[in-house]
Amino acid sequence: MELAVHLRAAVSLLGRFPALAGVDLDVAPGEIVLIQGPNGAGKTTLLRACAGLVPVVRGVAVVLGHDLRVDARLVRRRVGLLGHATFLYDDLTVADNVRFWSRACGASRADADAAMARLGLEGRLADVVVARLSAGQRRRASIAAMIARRPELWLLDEPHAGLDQAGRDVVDTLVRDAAAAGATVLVASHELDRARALAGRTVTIAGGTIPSGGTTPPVLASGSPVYGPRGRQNDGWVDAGAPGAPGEVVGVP
Amino acid sequence: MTSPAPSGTEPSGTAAGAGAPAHTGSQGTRVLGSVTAAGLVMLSLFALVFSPAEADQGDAVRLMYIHVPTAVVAFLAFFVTAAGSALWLWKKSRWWDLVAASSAEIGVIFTALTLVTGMVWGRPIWGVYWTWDARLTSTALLLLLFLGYLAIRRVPAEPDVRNRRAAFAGLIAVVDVPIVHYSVNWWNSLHQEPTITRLDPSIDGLMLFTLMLGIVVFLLLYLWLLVHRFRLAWLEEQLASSDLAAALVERRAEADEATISAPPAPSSAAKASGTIAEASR
Amino acid sequence: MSHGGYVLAGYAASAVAIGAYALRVLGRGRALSRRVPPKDRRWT
Amino acid sequence: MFRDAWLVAGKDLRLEARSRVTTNQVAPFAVTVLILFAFALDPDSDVLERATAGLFWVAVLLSSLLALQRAFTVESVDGNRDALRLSGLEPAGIFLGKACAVAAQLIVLEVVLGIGVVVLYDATLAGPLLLGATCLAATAGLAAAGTLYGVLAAGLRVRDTLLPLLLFPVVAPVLIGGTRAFEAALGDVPGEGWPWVGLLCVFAAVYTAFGVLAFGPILEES
Repeated sequence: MELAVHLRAAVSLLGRFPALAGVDLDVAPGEIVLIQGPNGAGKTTLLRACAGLVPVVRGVAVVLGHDLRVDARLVRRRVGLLGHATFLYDDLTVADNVRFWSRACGASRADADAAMARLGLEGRLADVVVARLSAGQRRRASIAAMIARRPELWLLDEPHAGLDQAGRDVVDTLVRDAAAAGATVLVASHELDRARALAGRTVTIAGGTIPSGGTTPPVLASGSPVYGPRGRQNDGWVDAGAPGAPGEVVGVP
Repeated sequence: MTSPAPSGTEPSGTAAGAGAPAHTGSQGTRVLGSVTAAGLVMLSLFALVFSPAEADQGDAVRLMYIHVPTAVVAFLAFFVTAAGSALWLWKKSRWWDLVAASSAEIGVIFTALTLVTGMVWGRPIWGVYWTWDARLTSTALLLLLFLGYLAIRRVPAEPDVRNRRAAFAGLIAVVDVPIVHYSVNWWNSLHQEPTITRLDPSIDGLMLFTLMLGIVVFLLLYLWLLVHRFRLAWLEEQLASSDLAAALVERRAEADEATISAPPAPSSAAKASGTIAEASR
Repeated sequence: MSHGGYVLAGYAASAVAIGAYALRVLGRGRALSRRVPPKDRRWT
Repeated sequence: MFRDAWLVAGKDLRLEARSRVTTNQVAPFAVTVLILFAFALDPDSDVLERATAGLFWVAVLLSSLLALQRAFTVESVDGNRDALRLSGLEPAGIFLGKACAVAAQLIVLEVVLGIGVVVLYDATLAGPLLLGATCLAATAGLAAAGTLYGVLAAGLRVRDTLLPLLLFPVVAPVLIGGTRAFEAALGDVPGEGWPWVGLLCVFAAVYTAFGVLAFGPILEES
């Protein structure tokens, strides 16, 4: 089956800073993958690169069957990104926002209303201007706008942040349902227990790199989970380099 | 007028090694620079000594011998910028982007000089530095348009992003030039006499020769400057991309630091740097 | 020379501006060339 | 494309209806500019009367800058620029929608300023047909060029200072054309004004076409 996400030695720049310095990642359709790593490891940039928002300047990047380096535009409309920014217009109401973003991608008004209901935003709350919402409510509105689009690839950057217990449960249910329906999900989260319960496998990113050892789905899914950063110490680390270039093993002393 | 033609006799930079001279000159630019320098000396002699004073303007006419050539070069430079922008969008070759950028910078200098020499000429002849003459006004707007272009180039961004932004800014500005010219011309003709004829058509032979010489010499000067500016821009690009290779190494080293709880191992980073620098070319 | 001051001012301004620009470009070119290996400077 | 344009324009106008930045802030600013002109130019002489057309359009230009900055500020806060890129809306549609919304706000500003010059400068609005046509053509041009530069500068940290430098030289023909056409209308010689309306239409057409073609690539870049 065609992979939903296929990255090889992908490099992305923020200005001149290589936030992604060579990422290898394969994700099959319907998988839920947890991306973990310390602050500044490149989790957010990885998700944004998969969304086609940050250009991949070197390496291979194929998402949902499209080469990101050629036609990122075709990918963008099929992904849902839940980022630090909530993608809402402050001066519009919740309903205005969710309806605008869902109609923009061709979803119906009923989709928008269903999504709002799912996040508990129906009724009085729907007609409140976003600027007056609490952070958690804002987050719910953002999630509603995203799921109304029915994305095929969910890119969730700290989806649990700012939500109450009920909200987190709703997010988890939404993610499981979406994956069961065939959507692919990448989650970056520091809520490790919750996210691990959700995810089929865990991938560790550090220094803008995911070593190629951590990408083959079956090994990690079945074997003992390699959470600890020390896990790689024994393997050595294969630097894939540019596509076609002979990989060179750089031993760790 | 002085022309700092590159002298090939100077000792080359040492760090670059292998006897390669460390500057933006080459055999071709040295010849071009020498010819330009000689041309500038000749132009100065003809413009300031040999050519006669004009009947009406007196010696102020001598300013025309640099005013007209700077104007010609300025417009040519902006035409090259527009062509470079369009070709970049078409071919996506960074070569064209660098040509557009280099040419715009030279164009801004020459446009400013066109305005300065025009004003210095206008003061004795018209009695004022500035008049809302159609040509002066549209040249001033042109200068502002391309200052905007250079400003948008200077905003730091990823190269591809910056190039696209600059290419569109250049094209938007160029599209405006005919409209500006037309509207200013029209506006002007309603209120005052059409542009004062600056040189009589029945121009003295020596004066015409001097003017033509000026245009040719300034075109050579433009070409010489463009080649050097282009090479400088090329060097800047090279440095930026080699910085990328170094930055990649540094970035990946963060993973080592996270992996190994021991203090960062410089030997590992140094060893990796060779491979990654090669791989990223 | 009539209007000699204006003529000289015009020529001097042009000479200074173009000369200064050319020197700056050449100077920066020299400085940066030292940091770029010759194989990336195809004109040498 | 037109569906998307309609959607975006509707969103922007709804946003304006709720926040009322143009009516509560930009319009008073425009009137302030008119009053400042009166302070700068001796109102007792007939300078104001003779310069009415030009002052009107300078005030329009200055306030259009504010309207444009507002139109792109709402897109740059909270990652909405990214959201637009993810939305699947056609870039040409976004361009037309935003330009239409800006144009609608500019028309309102021009009406306010029109009343302003009648009341404050004692202008007589002769030749209403020519005045209206000039306003429409000039507004279309301003909105198109402004939206184009707005998106070019949006997302840059220096956008607030960069936008005027980019925009004002480009829209110089709008100022010239609008002023001459208004002078012709106010001076009751409309025949001299119509060619300028033609020029404004050309300007608007050129920048609208350019925007429809170029907005995609400009928005796609990060």
